[in-house]
Amino acid sequence: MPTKTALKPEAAAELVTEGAKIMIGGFMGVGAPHRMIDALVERAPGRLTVIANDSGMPGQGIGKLVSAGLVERMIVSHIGLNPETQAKMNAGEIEIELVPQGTLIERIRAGGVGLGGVLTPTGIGTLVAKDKRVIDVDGKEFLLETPLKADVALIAARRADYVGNIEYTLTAQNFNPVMALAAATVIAEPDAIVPVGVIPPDAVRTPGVLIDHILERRR
Amino acid sequence: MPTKTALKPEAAAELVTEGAKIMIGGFMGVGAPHRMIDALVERAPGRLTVIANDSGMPGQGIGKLVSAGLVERMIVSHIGLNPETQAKMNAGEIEIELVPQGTLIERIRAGGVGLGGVLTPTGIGTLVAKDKRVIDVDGKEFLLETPLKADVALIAARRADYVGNIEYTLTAQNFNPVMALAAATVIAEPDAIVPVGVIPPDAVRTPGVLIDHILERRR
Amino acid sequence: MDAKERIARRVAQEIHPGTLVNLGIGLPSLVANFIPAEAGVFFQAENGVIGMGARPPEGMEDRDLTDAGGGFVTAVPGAASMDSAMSFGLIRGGHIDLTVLGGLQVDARGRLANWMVPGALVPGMGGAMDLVTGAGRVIVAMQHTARGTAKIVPECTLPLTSTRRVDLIVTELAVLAPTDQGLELRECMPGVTVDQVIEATAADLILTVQD
Amino acid sequence: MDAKERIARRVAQEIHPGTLVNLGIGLPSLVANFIPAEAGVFFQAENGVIGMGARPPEGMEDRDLTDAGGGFVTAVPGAASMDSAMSFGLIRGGHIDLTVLGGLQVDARGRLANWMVPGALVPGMGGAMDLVTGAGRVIVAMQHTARGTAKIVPECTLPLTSTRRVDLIVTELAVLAPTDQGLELRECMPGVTVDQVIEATAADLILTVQD
Repeated sequence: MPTKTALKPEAAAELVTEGAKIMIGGFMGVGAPHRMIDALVERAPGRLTVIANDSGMPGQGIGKLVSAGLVERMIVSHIGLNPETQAKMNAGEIEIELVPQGTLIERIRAGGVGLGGVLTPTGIGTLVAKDKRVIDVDGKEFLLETPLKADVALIAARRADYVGNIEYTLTAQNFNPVMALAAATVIAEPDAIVPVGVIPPDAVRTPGVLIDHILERRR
Repeated sequence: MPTKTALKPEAAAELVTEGAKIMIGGFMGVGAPHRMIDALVERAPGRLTVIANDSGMPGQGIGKLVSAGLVERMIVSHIGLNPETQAKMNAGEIEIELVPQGTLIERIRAGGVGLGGVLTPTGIGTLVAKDKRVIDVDGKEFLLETPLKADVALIAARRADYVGNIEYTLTAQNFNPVMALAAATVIAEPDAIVPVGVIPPDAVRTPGVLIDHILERRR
Repeated sequence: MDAKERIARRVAQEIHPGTLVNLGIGLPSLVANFIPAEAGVFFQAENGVIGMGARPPEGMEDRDLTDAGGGFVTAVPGAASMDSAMSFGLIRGGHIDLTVLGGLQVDARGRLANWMVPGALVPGMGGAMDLVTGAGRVIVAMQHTARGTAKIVPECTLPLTSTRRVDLIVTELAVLAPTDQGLELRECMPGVTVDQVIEATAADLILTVQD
Repeated sequence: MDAKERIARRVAQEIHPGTLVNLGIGLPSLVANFIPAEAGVFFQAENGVIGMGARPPEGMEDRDLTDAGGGFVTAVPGAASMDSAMSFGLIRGGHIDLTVLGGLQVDARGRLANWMVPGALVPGMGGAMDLVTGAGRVIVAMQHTARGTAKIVPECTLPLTSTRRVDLIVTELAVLAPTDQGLELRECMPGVTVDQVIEATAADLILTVQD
């Protein structure tokens, strides 16, 4: 398996083009690719669709992309901690698709593992069911939820090795391992980059085959 | 979280009753709960439905249950290495449902994580599609595959701690972590049992909440 | 004791030793303060940890270990971390014994609304819809009224979190249980009369207690 | 060189450096012997490992590390292990660049049958249906005929593994590629004539090579 390229944040940001659909790991900024987000704000590609757990907070995490006016659409489970997202939504500047968190991660997983969708009981009989197919299995109703994929996924990790094997830690895992499955280009932002063999096979949570680029070490 | 009970194999086998639906981890015997299987052969509850990757080999792994005549029905992806299973199938003594391996693990996962099913492209246009619903998503056809659950899951592991946190290794993982989600009673057969804290949080692949009993250490 | 502490203490009595519990952010998170360590209760946070412990000592916080509200936490011995797919797999799959959630409204059929006030506040549902759908038992912990307006109503006017009937409602005034027959008033909090509860509740109540 | 080695060597030429490859059990597994280590090819086994290496030294076998045929293997530096859900997630999700599988029949439309002979042999599909559905490229490596009977046929009479058109068929006689127009004869193996291939093939061939 070939060694990955270590990219500078500005070079990595070049891979996110105007109008791109991007996934960003993290849960309220925990386990989020903060250097990549800063580089994106700098490069400022507009009209982005962002798929993420939440929209961060003002001046923090994905909130920075919102503040910079780069986001046209978001598919998220929660925007409660970012009043700016709420304001932009009310002003019609950002389109928000709210998805239950467990459904969101399953939709991303479905996109990543080649499923055409999943049937979930979550959201039956609520606003979430609007315009969705309801499928009966053994007398119980489920919503048909369809896959999500992205052009680029930006994921944060504890460690990566040269071939891109990834290790996460504690609650910084969250959406990252699943998003690494679901995008055409996957860029990992690890805290540390270690030689091949340092991360043993059983500790690898995202195999290197899923990673396209690794952000260079912090200078 | 309470400490689990360490059961003797014969006590664990008591939990599998006549006619039970059981899941058994392992891939051609690798990562299979061999002591549990031996105890089941000894106790000999009949008319079992076995959900597993394969039917083992004669005299090895799940093959022992087949030889002992305890199996009425199997849901498996492969029986090629056990001519006895083939013979019993042809003689009408065992009913075999063959499921593509990737579909099998997703069906077990669906059962374990509360999904009503998944849509897979695997099997479209083949015998596997027989009697199944075909669902169109964005112009592409998928099979609706429904969840599998079991009364008891027998899983093998490298290590368990006292509260049931589980660590697997290499290709002995296979079906075990997913089966641990999908049964009313889950019995783990670890190579070693270690104090709480020895398996760090990031190394746990099956949290203890999923485990009901641990097989006592090998004597 | 303020209203929130009263609610949290009462909810704590519903939590059985050795169970796995998910506490929502805000008021429900206070419940952990009233569970003795020796009860062996494990707390799950849907952002990916089972065995969450109290806030760490000053200066020892790990930015990679927080609760679902983003606050620093610790991990107790026997803790396990996981990604969101596993975390919600456990939630939706029925592997969490109990969840305690806040509420905007609960109706006579025991249906919870807690994620959106159309035209005013749209925080989003986060993990609440999955939790209500999948947890073994659902307790709503909330103040009985909001600025004088009843939150326990005949029928939710706010968007539902789930059509599932919750198992118990605990407020600073009372403990109520939705049943097939309707909303039962199971307990009045100390010093609260049945009439006070009826007065503060817009839904009809079945009285199983008396003053 | 026997037929199997000839096939394996030819398939090996189709494998690009730095790719991730799944080799079926039996004949396809021989292909690994002809890929130089410096090509940086990683082998995946669907039972849960990426970076599978050759058989370990005698006495050093680990019963918990085998290939999909149950044979002892090693793990190369950079290997990763995983459960079956992740393994087949990678397979069905299009993350495996190439799979090489054996075949019972391939038809003029490039459809493979390799898991069942009704009334005679029912090994089951194992991972084959997912592999053919999801791998980036599918190569069938098989002997051209079975006991004198053509295996490359106008239409499969055996149950299909998938309706997907495979990308290449490599036998000891020829290399064939299913296309929109039909089955192209791309190469004859050294010493084999076009007429010999036509003779051994039940399906019509489009000739893109000449003797």
